[in-house]
Parts: sequence; C-alpha cells; structure tokens
Amino acid sequence: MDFSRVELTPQQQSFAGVVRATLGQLMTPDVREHERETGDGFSEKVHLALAERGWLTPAWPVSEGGAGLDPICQRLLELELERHDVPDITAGTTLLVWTAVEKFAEPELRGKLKAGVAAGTARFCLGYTEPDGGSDIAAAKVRAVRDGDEWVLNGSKIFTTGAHNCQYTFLITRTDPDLPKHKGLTMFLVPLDTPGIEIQGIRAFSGERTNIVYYDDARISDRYRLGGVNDGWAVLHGPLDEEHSIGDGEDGLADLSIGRHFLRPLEAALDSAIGWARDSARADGSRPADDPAVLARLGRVATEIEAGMCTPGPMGRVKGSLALVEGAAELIDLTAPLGVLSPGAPGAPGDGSIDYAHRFAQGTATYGGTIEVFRTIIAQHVLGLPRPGYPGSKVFLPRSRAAAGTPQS
Amino acid sequence: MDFSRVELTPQQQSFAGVVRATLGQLMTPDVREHERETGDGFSEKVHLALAERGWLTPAWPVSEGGAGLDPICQRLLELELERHDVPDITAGTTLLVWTAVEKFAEPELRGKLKAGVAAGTARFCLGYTEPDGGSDIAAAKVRAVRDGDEWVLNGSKIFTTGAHNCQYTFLITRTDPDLPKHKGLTMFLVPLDTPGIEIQGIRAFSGERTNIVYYDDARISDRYRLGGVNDGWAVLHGPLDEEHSIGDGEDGLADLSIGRHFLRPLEAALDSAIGWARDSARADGSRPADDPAVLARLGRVATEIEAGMCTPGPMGRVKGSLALVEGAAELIDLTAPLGVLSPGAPGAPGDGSIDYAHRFAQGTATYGGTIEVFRTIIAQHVLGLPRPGYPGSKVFLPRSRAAAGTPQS
Amino acid sequence: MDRFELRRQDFSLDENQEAVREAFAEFFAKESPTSVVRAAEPLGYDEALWSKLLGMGVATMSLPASQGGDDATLVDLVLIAGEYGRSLSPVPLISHVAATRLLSRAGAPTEILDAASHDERIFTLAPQPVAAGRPQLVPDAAIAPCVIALADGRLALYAAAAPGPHVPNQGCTPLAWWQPDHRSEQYELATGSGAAELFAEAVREWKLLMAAALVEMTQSALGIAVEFAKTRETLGVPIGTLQGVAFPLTEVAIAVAGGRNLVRKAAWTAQYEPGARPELALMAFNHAVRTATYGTTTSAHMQGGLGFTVEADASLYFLRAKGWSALAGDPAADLAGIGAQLTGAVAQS
Amino acid sequence: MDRFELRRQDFSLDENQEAVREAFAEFFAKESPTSVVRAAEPLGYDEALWSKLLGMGVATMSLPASQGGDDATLVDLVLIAGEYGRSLSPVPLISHVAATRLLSRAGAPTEILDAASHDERIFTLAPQPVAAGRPQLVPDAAIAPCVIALADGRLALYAAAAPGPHVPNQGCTPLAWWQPDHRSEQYELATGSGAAELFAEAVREWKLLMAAALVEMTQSALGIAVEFAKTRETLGVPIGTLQGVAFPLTEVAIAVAGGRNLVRKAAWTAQYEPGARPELALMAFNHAVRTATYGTTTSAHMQGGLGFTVEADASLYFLRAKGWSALAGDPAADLAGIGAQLTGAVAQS
Repeated sequence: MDFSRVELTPQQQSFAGVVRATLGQLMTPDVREHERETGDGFSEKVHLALAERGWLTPAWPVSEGGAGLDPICQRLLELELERHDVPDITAGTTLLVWTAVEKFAEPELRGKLKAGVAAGTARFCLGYTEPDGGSDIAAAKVRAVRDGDEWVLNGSKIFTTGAHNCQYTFLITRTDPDLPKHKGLTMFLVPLDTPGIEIQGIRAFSGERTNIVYYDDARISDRYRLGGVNDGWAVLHGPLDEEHSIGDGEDGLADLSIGRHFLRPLEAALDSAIGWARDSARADGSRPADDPAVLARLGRVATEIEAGMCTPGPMGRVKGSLALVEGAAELIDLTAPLGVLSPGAPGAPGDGSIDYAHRFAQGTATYGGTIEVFRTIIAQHVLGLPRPGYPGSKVFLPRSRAAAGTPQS
Repeated sequence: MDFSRVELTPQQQSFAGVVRATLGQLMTPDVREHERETGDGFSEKVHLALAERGWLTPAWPVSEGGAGLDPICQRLLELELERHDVPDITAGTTLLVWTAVEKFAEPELRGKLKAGVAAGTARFCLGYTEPDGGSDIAAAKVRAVRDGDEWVLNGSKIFTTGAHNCQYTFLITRTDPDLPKHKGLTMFLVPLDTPGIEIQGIRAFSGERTNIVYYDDARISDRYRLGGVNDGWAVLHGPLDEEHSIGDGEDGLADLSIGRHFLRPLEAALDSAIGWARDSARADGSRPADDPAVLARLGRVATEIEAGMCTPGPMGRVKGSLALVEGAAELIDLTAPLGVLSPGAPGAPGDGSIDYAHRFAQGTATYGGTIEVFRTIIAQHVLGLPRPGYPGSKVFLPRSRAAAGTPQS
Repeated sequence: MDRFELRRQDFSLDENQEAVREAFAEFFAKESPTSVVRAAEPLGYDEALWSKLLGMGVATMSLPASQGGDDATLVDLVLIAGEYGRSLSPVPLISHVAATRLLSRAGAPTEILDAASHDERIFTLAPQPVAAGRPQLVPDAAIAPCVIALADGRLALYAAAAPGPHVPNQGCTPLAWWQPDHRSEQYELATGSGAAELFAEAVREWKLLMAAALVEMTQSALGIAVEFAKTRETLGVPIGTLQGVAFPLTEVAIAVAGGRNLVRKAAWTAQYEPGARPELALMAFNHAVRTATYGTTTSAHMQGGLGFTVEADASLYFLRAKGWSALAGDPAADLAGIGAQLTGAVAQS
Repeated sequence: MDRFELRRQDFSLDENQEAVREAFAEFFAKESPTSVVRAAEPLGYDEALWSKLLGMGVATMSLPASQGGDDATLVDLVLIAGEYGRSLSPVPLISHVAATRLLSRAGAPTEILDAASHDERIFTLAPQPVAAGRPQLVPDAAIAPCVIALADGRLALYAAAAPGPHVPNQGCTPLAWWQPDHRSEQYELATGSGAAELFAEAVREWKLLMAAALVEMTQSALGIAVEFAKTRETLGVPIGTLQGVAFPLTEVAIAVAGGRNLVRKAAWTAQYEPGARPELALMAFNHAVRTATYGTTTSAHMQGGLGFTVEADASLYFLRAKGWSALAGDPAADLAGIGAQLTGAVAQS
C-alpha cells in the first residue's frame, strides 16, 4: 500500500517543467475555442506538436519516434495532458487500435503505420457499433465480401468518433453470416479515403462530435485485413479488453479506476460549486458555505468522487459514470439556477462547468458499452453469477427488422 | 376529483363514535402485548368481538352475520381498525379466500363456512408459496394424488401466515406434473386439523410470525376441492388479483395505493422523529427542528409518504415499499443512535417506532410477491413492454435440484 | 393532521376537466411539435405560438369572472401546464399565468390585467426576494418586460421598456439577469406581511404549475424510451424484455403516476381548501423535479448512444428537466420549508 | 489539493499486512461463527471470546513499542476491523482500540494502558461532547466501566465500579445511557484545544475502524446473496441470471470494492501523513454506512421472504448495518464536516 507523492529525480523534475511549459503554450485560447466549437477531441496542430516530441507514443524508443520515457515520466505526461485538457480522443483510439495493428498487420503496412502513428499522421478510429446494434458488437452486420484480392464493404457504423480526422478505421465486419455469431467476423483497417465511404457528423448534447460512417460498395485491398478471415473476434479482443479493463496498472502509478477520467468534469464542477459557496452571498448576506446543509451536499459529492477513484477496474467504470451522473445533477440543484447557465453565459460558475458536467455525464454511461454491459461483466466475472441464455448470445440470428446498415436515431 | 372530508349523516357520526369506543376498549394493553410477543397478526378475543358486531364481514347483511354497512361506514370502520392497530392479518386472508370459496365450494360446505366466516370461527390462510419456489406460485410442487373420493397431499408450503390460528388453508397443489405449468394445478380448502399436517412457526425480524406447513400423506375429502381438477389457476386468480391490484376503489373512498398500509409504520416513525426534532436539545441547546438540514430530511420523508399515497394500484405497492425501506433508514440516520433503540428501551423515540419501521419495511418488499414480480406486472401491463421468454414461464419443468417439498431457509 | 381522517380519494377528472385537458393537448400537438421546439432554440420563445395560445384565453381563464376570467380552477391550470410540459412548447406559460393571477389577487387595475390577457406584454415573477444591488436570474425575463418582485417587503410590478438580454442556458429558456431599475415604471401591489404572503403564494403556484409540466414532460420522455425498448434488439431479444431495461422504466412510470396525482391533489387542495396544506405544492414540485431528473436521464440512457445525440428527441427532455426545474432556485430548499410546516403542524395539533 | 499530483496509487497489501489479515480472518472464522454471534444476543458480548482476542494483542499492538505496543499501523488495524466486521463478533473491539490509542496519545500512565491491554477492564469512548445534565448513548458502555469523554473542553477517563444497564437495540450491541458521575474515579487526559483535537482524532479513528467493519460485513452479506442467486431458480432459470437480481448485486459489489479501498487510503493517509486529509476517514465512514445499508438490505431482499426471517444469516447483517453505524450519531452530519474541510481547503490553496 502506498499513496505517497512520487519523489522525482532532477531529470524527472526538469521533464515535468518542460511538459507543463509546452502544454501551456500549445493549449492556446484558439485551440480551446476550436474544441468547444467542433467537439472533435482532436486538434491537428496540438497532435502534431505532441508527435514532434514523441509524446503520442511516449513509451516507444526515440529511434522509433517515441520519447523513451520511463514509467514515472509517462505518468507525469498523462496527468499534465489531463490537467491541460488536451483534446486527445483520437490520440487514444489510435494507440488502442495500434495494439491490434502491430500484432496482425502485414510487415510492410505495419512498418509504414508505425512511423505514421508516432508522427501523428496515421490516426485510427473505432468502427465497432452499428446504428441498430447497440453494445452488442459481435452482432455486426456490415458485410465484407471477397472479390479476388479485394473486399467489398457495405453497411454502416455509428459512433465512429474522430473518423473525419483519421486516416483509418478499425472495422469489424461480417464475412460469413451462416457461422455462429462470434465466428463469422473479420477485422479490417480500412483507409477512410476509399471511394464509397461517406462520413456524416452527429453531435452529442455534451457538444462532442461523433460520426456515422456509410460503406457503399467500398473496395479495399486484402492487405488491410487484420488476422484471419472469420477470425475477427480474436483480433478485436486485445483493444476491446484494454478498453474494458484496467490495462496494466501494476506499477502502482496508474489510476485504479478505468472510470477515473469520468470524474474529472465532476471535480471541475465541484470546485466551481465550492467557489460559489465561498464567494457568493445570499439575500441575508450569509454565504452558502455558512450553511451546513450546503456543506453536506458538497461533502457528499466529494465523497462520491473519492469513492470513484478507489473503485477498481470495470467496477470503477460504472461507479465513475454514476458518480458523475448523480453528482452533476446534485450540483445543478445546489447552485440553481446558476448551475444551468451555459459556458460563456455571464455569471456561470466555473464558466459553465456544472452545466457541462451534467451534459457530459450521460455519455459516460454508454462509452465503450453501456454500463449495463459492464454490470453484466461484473456479475459474471467478479460475482460468478450464471450467464443468462439469450437467443442471440450463442448464435448469429439475422434480424427481423431494419435492413443492415440503415441508420436509426 | 375530490379530496374533501366526507360529510357524515347523524347515523354515520354515531356509528363512528361506536367504532372508536369499541376498538378503544378492545385494544387493551394485554392485546397489544400479546401481539408484540407473538407477531400473530391475530387476537382471537378481538376477532370474535368484531364478529359479534358483524365487523369481520361489514358489507354482508345483518341476516347473514354481517353489519350491513354502507360504503362510508365500511370505510370508517377500515380507517379506525388501522388507527387502533387492530391485528387483522387473519381477518384479511380469510376474506380474500372467501371470494374463491363462495364461488367454487359445494353449497353445503359454502353455507357452513359462510356462517363461520362471519362468526369468526372459520378462518382461512394462504397456502401459496413453497420453500424453494419463491414468488413463482404457478411452479407449485405440493402433490395432490387422487385416491377414490379422497386426495393425498404431500409437500410443504412456506409463509402460510396465520396457519396456527386458522381452520383452513387455501392450498395450491400440483395434480398433473405432465401438463404445462399453469394447467396441472388444483385448489383445495384444506382443514388444518387433518392428520399428517404439521405447522411450524418462523419468525421474521420484524417480529411477525409466519409458518411452514408440512403435508405428509395428509388425506382430505374431495368435497374440499375448489373448482375443477387441473383448473386451479383460474380458481386462484380471483383472490390473487385482489391481492395484486386495487380491488374496486371506484367509489373514491378507498385508498388509491395498494401499498398505502405499508406507509403507516413510516408515518408513525416520521411522527416520532418530528417529536424528537421539536422536543429534544443538542449539546449547544438548540433543537434539531431549528436546523434546516434536519427539517429538509423530515420534509423529504413526508414528501415520499405523500407520493406513496398518490401512486395507484400495483405501482403504489412498489412505491409504498420503497418509500418505507428508504424512509425508515433515513430516519434511523437522522435520529441516530436513538433510532435503533428497540420498543421498550428507555429513551426510544415513539417507543421504538423508528427501529420497528426499519425492520418491518423489508417484509413489504416481498409480501404477496416480491417487488420484482410487481415490476414485471407493471412493465408488461402498464408499459406494454414485451414478455421475456423464460424456460419456465410457459411449461412446467421438473426442477433439477431439491426434491419437491424439502424446506430450505 | 389526522392521518386516519375520512376523506374522499378521487383523483379522476370530470368531463369538464377532461375537455380542458384534451383541448390543450390537441393545441400543443398541432401547434408545437418538436420541430417548433427546436426552431425556437436557444431563446426558447415562439411569438406566433404564444399569440395563438393567448387566444385560447390561457392567461386569464382562471381569474374571477368579475376580472374578465372564466373561474377556471387551479386543477384546470395544472392540466394545461401538464400538456404544455408534454410538448416542451417555447412559450412563457407558467410565469405569465402565475404573475397574472398574482396581479389579480393583489387587485391590480384593469388596464394591467388587460395587458396580461392579450398579446401585449409578457409578465413574469422574480422568484427570490430582491437583495439590494444584486441582480437575480428571472425566468422568461429575456422576453418579459414586466417583472413582479418583492423588494424590502414591498411587492411591485416593474415594467421596463424592453426585456433584458438572454442568458444562454441548458434548458433553452428565456432566462435573464434582472434587478429593479429605478427608471422602470412601477406599480405597487402590496406592502407588509400581505406582500410577503402574496409573493409566497405566487411562487408556490409557479412551482405547482411547473411540477405539472415536469411530470408530463417525463411521461413524454418515458413514452419514447418504451417505444425504443419494444423494438430495439440486443442478443436476439427486444431490450425491453431485459429487467435491466424494464425495471428502470417501471421506476419512471411509478414516479410519473404518483407525481401526477400529487400535483392534482395539491392543486385541488389549494383551490378548495386554500391555506390548509401549503406544503403540498412544494412536495409536488420537489417530487416532480426528482421524477424529471431521473426519468429523462433514464429515457435517454435506455436509448444508448443514440439517446445522447442532439437529434434524438430524448435530448430535448433531458436538457429541460434541469433547465426548467432549476429556474426557481435550489429545489431541495423547499424540503426544509416542508419540514418546518410539519414540525409546526404537529405543535398545533 | 492538486487533483493532478503524481502520487502512487498502490492499494495492495504487502506480505505482513496480508499475514495480519489472514491471522485475524482465521481467528474469527474459528472462534466466532454465526452461532456464537446468535448466542451472545441481545447484549452482544462474549467474554471468553474477548479474552481470546485480547490474547492476540489486539488492544495495544498499534501502540509504540515504548508503550508496550508493536508499532502496528492504522492500516493493520483496519484490516483487523474488517475481519471483525465480516464475522459480526460480539466483542467491543473498535471502542476499546480507539480508546486505548487515545489513552496512549494523551500520555496516560502505564497502569491504565496495562489495564487496557489485558483482560481487566474494557474502555470506550463517548462519541459526543458531554452536555451537562444530559446522558448520552455510549457504544459498549453496557460492558465497559471505563469511558473517555470530553466535558467542558476537558478530556478525562471516567472509571465506574460497574458498567451501565444495557439498552436493547437493533444491532444487539452493548449500548448504554451514560453521563459523567462525580462518584466515578477520574483521570484527566488533556485540557484546552489539545483536548478537543485528541477527542476529534479518536472519534475519527473509531469511524475509520467502523467503516472497515461495515464494508466487510457487507461483503459477507453479499456472499450469501450471491450463493443464493446462483442456486435458487424461478421460471426455470437461476435467479442470478435475471438482471433484476444480478444488477443490484453488482451495485453492492461496486460499493464494497470502492469502500474497502477508500478505507485503506484513509488509514494509510492518517498513518503516514497525519493531518493531511482528515476528511478521508469521514468519507470512508459515510460511504461505508451507505454501502452497508444498501448492501445488507439488498442481500436480504434477494433472498425473498427467506431473507426476512430471523433464522437466515442475512438478518444478522441487516440488523447490524444500522445497529452499528448509528452508534456514533447521525452519519450524515459528517458530510457537513467534509464540506467545511473542502471549502476551507480551497481557501488555502
């Protein structure tokens, strides 16, 4: 057990200084405004600037375009990226997909992409979910049909976040509809400039942008296949497990909870509410902070944040989301009506951070699978409860409704 | 819409006076102490005294042993029985079962029992649940096998509340294990003095007593069969629907919520907490009622009680139970440590009514089926959601575990 | 309070009440589909729609006939407010009706009441007593030039030349910062304890009407989620067959059913036994706020990622659940008021 | 507080800590099965068991070696308290340890500490400052003749000839009414602000240890419910396959996992960075109380009617969740203390 401050070597201290100074310079008002407007989770300027320093792939050796950072400096960088609110959704999905590309891509493609990933010019997004498919990724219906040395893709994917800023999407397709559900799948790394691919933006009410990607007789070379034909589920598993679980975290440096970052907007909202409680006055001249009932409600949110940080793995994911959903609603009530003011509105506490937390919160209950999916994982893998036998959990059943690929809102 | 006080005629006013005086006299300290000790929900003395006045069957004509009360007087009587905390569990189950007996018993038996019900000497309890069967009543495994003009019963029932104070149990049995689940059932009104029947008490942590009833080659005459052989589900339906739904309630007099009575102990606990808030002093000399945070928590419980009273039918049942479960826990916290003091303990607010509400609460989430059963009813019948296809919901499957009738705790 | 008192428990609507409800349900369904709601964002005001609604007599129907009204009851008003909530219409219905009723009770002159009943000026209510030198956020004040406020124990109508600038907010309502301006035209409505009582009653009415709107808004959001759960499949079954989906939806249905009846009971009691149980309106509001928060969150969530998108109608409800309920201040503060009523009530009994 | 500070996040137990935990887990499993718990009802005290537990050195192991201790840490103590909670043992472990540590910190003479470490006298702590003339309920005071209390800014040990009469309560603990008695032997431990600080720290430690006990008690209750859900069938399937059963149980598992780690973090911080984040212990306690309430209620409920019977072990946990956590007063009151810490902390940063 150890929760102590990490003692830094002089080199590490100096690295920390460089990181803070660099990120401070990179995160200009323009970049923040661009992110607020687009909801992209991506700034090409910042992305390339991080690449220049090897910070997109910080653990890779310098010779391969990385920064060769030790675990402590990696963690320092991670924390400072969070502190500076650097838009890094696309950087994250790229690294997630890379683990599969590294393992399954043919050597030439792999080599080319490795350089591109480090340089920030090869960026990947996740082509998992389908418009009528929800969290049941293995029910994918986007068809890939072989035609000589090529594959023809048809169908559509939704929530392909960052597609419009990426060069490739990590696509799960159905190559054999007659095989059992998990067996007829094949993974591809599809170049997004392929003719027949159309990207359409969708906005979430948090302001985040994601996409529907349509595949209309899009033809790609077989070299973009990752792993064997009909062996896609195994290929997908690495990145999916990483997204669903804690990663390594064995060095005692990483966050315990994979929902840790969900708590960040709640911390910002809580700090805004604390500021409001300390600095504003009620009609009778007293401060909200003088009222024990206000303090108790702040204390409750803070307790839930702390509990969220202490909840491990997929349990932490559920807890992080629920703490945010409930905490943000409570802070809106507490500061009402100030809490519903939008970012930029005059008088909004923390420039709208409470309003933002409440809007952002709802997405965290679906990212990478709904919290119900995670609850099912916990029920079966943590508690050892028996697995229910749904008709579709074992075999692939053609859906009776909605033809494959029809988007639905 | 009408929530007005009911204007009473002089006759009704006089009746109200008689009821209050009578119940005030009947509910002696001895009766209350007996109820506290036994948890029976029954006092023979009180039961027979009510019978004498026709108040067990208040709507029946006086000529049939009832009191011939108009709806307003019936409702007055009902409210005063609640106000005086008259132990009436067995009176309730008796009337519930009577609806089936009246419809399905052969004339001679029916006639005899009708007189007995009104006189308080024929009392019925519910033989529905089995030790390993839970809320799935239709999965009943207690066997009834025909032998000439008799039936031989084997197996056991649990939660047969009041069995030790009743003459008959309304028993659901399996008469044909080969038919689909709901089709092989037959109902009997079983005399509890039949050889081979053994009643064993179980205490709930609320203090309530219920029973396991064992049937070991108990033989009863076919005249105790209610309805056709293998037609038991239809016979059961009347009393079950009554237990699960609102009854008539169309006269604008009855409680809207079938969970209304679950709220009574919470109201008592709330009143105790209000008394504590008004009358006790903190270390600094202030009263809890001077603290807005205390007032807010009292206000929250009161709001939930009011919402519970306003929630109709089976939804009210779920709401009543949840309001009680959550409200009682909150009142314990609020008054802690006083709230955990037992009835009779020195200094216990409301003589332990907060402690009691918390213990009693948990049972309300299972009475007459768990709240999950009621949620399923609401999902399908109120919201119109599709019915899940569980293996056991359509056909009767012999269980792999636990032989029929083995009690399990 | 005698918890065993024999009272009627009739929550049903009579024919006239049902007719009122249906008329406004039809109006909003026809005139204010979600496309109209979206088109009015971010200000949350559709002048033409408001004009049509005033044409239905909504502003003054509940005033006494002597003041140009139709003697409609608070029960009628909560039915109308419910239909308004269900439709999310971009009109200042609740503020304007609560303010108009306050003007009437305070004996405001006919010309002011006339202005409220027609399409001339929008009236609203500052929900908090004025603290000198400190502006407050006032619902609908970005479109209403006329604000009723309690300042230094004096209740007055402040009529400015123009409403204040809109403050962008989650619920897309015409919220604005406001404070008494000595240049505005003023009309004194009441002073002393009468002023405070009139003000408190108006705020309670505002909350009661908002409670009705929030409950029915949640019913709408629930309806969308139930339809989704019936048709959307996962693992080969409609998601509505899964208890993890069905049970939260039943929880919403339970809250809506109870909340709706609580609103009715509070409205009936305020109408027919005024002053008897002032806490009922606050209970209805507090319960409705929680219902709307949980209900619209659940509705959006049960539609997965789709429910999180702007184009899903679920988003409209979700954003207004807080965007509306927060307008009158911290809804939890009312709980202390309810508690005070209870501890006092017990003292009297 | 810098929310982006680089700190280790290592929640694991080292070998020694694991050995401590295992030793006490074995002790309680062997010496205190639920039959022992039931046999000690309603008082909640088994003298022979307590004597054996003291024999393990539990009372003074965390004192400095100079005071006859083994320098065990607060981390060790929360592990022990956790195993105690898991077993529901009828012993005054938490009060006695918290009181003993307070005596040690206050520099109590050796003979008093000796009495605490052996099987002579049970010590406990009055959780609220004494209000003159008003008795308070003190945990374990029905078996502990020695009570440490803060009265008029003075911290003192009151040693009576005999403990007070037992007050029957939901959790079957040795609760008693108590107030300082001028006839008791008294020993002054501290005065002034030092006294208040020592007292506050002891109460925090009591809550931290109780938090550990409540979390692990909930784990035990969860385990029973999970076993039931695996084997019990309804409608032809094990009930644990139904989301309406499985999801609430995952909710409990999540609360237990987070609560356990929060206790560890609070213990570590109090041990190694004393005074740095005093609110952590209160957070751990408040979270543990809610976890135990929800967790034991859910455990009992998932066992249907059976879980509501006295003979089901689920009942033991359910009754103690509140019976234990209520002992130190309203657990929600700590939230205001946490909030005060936060608003102050922000002012300093």
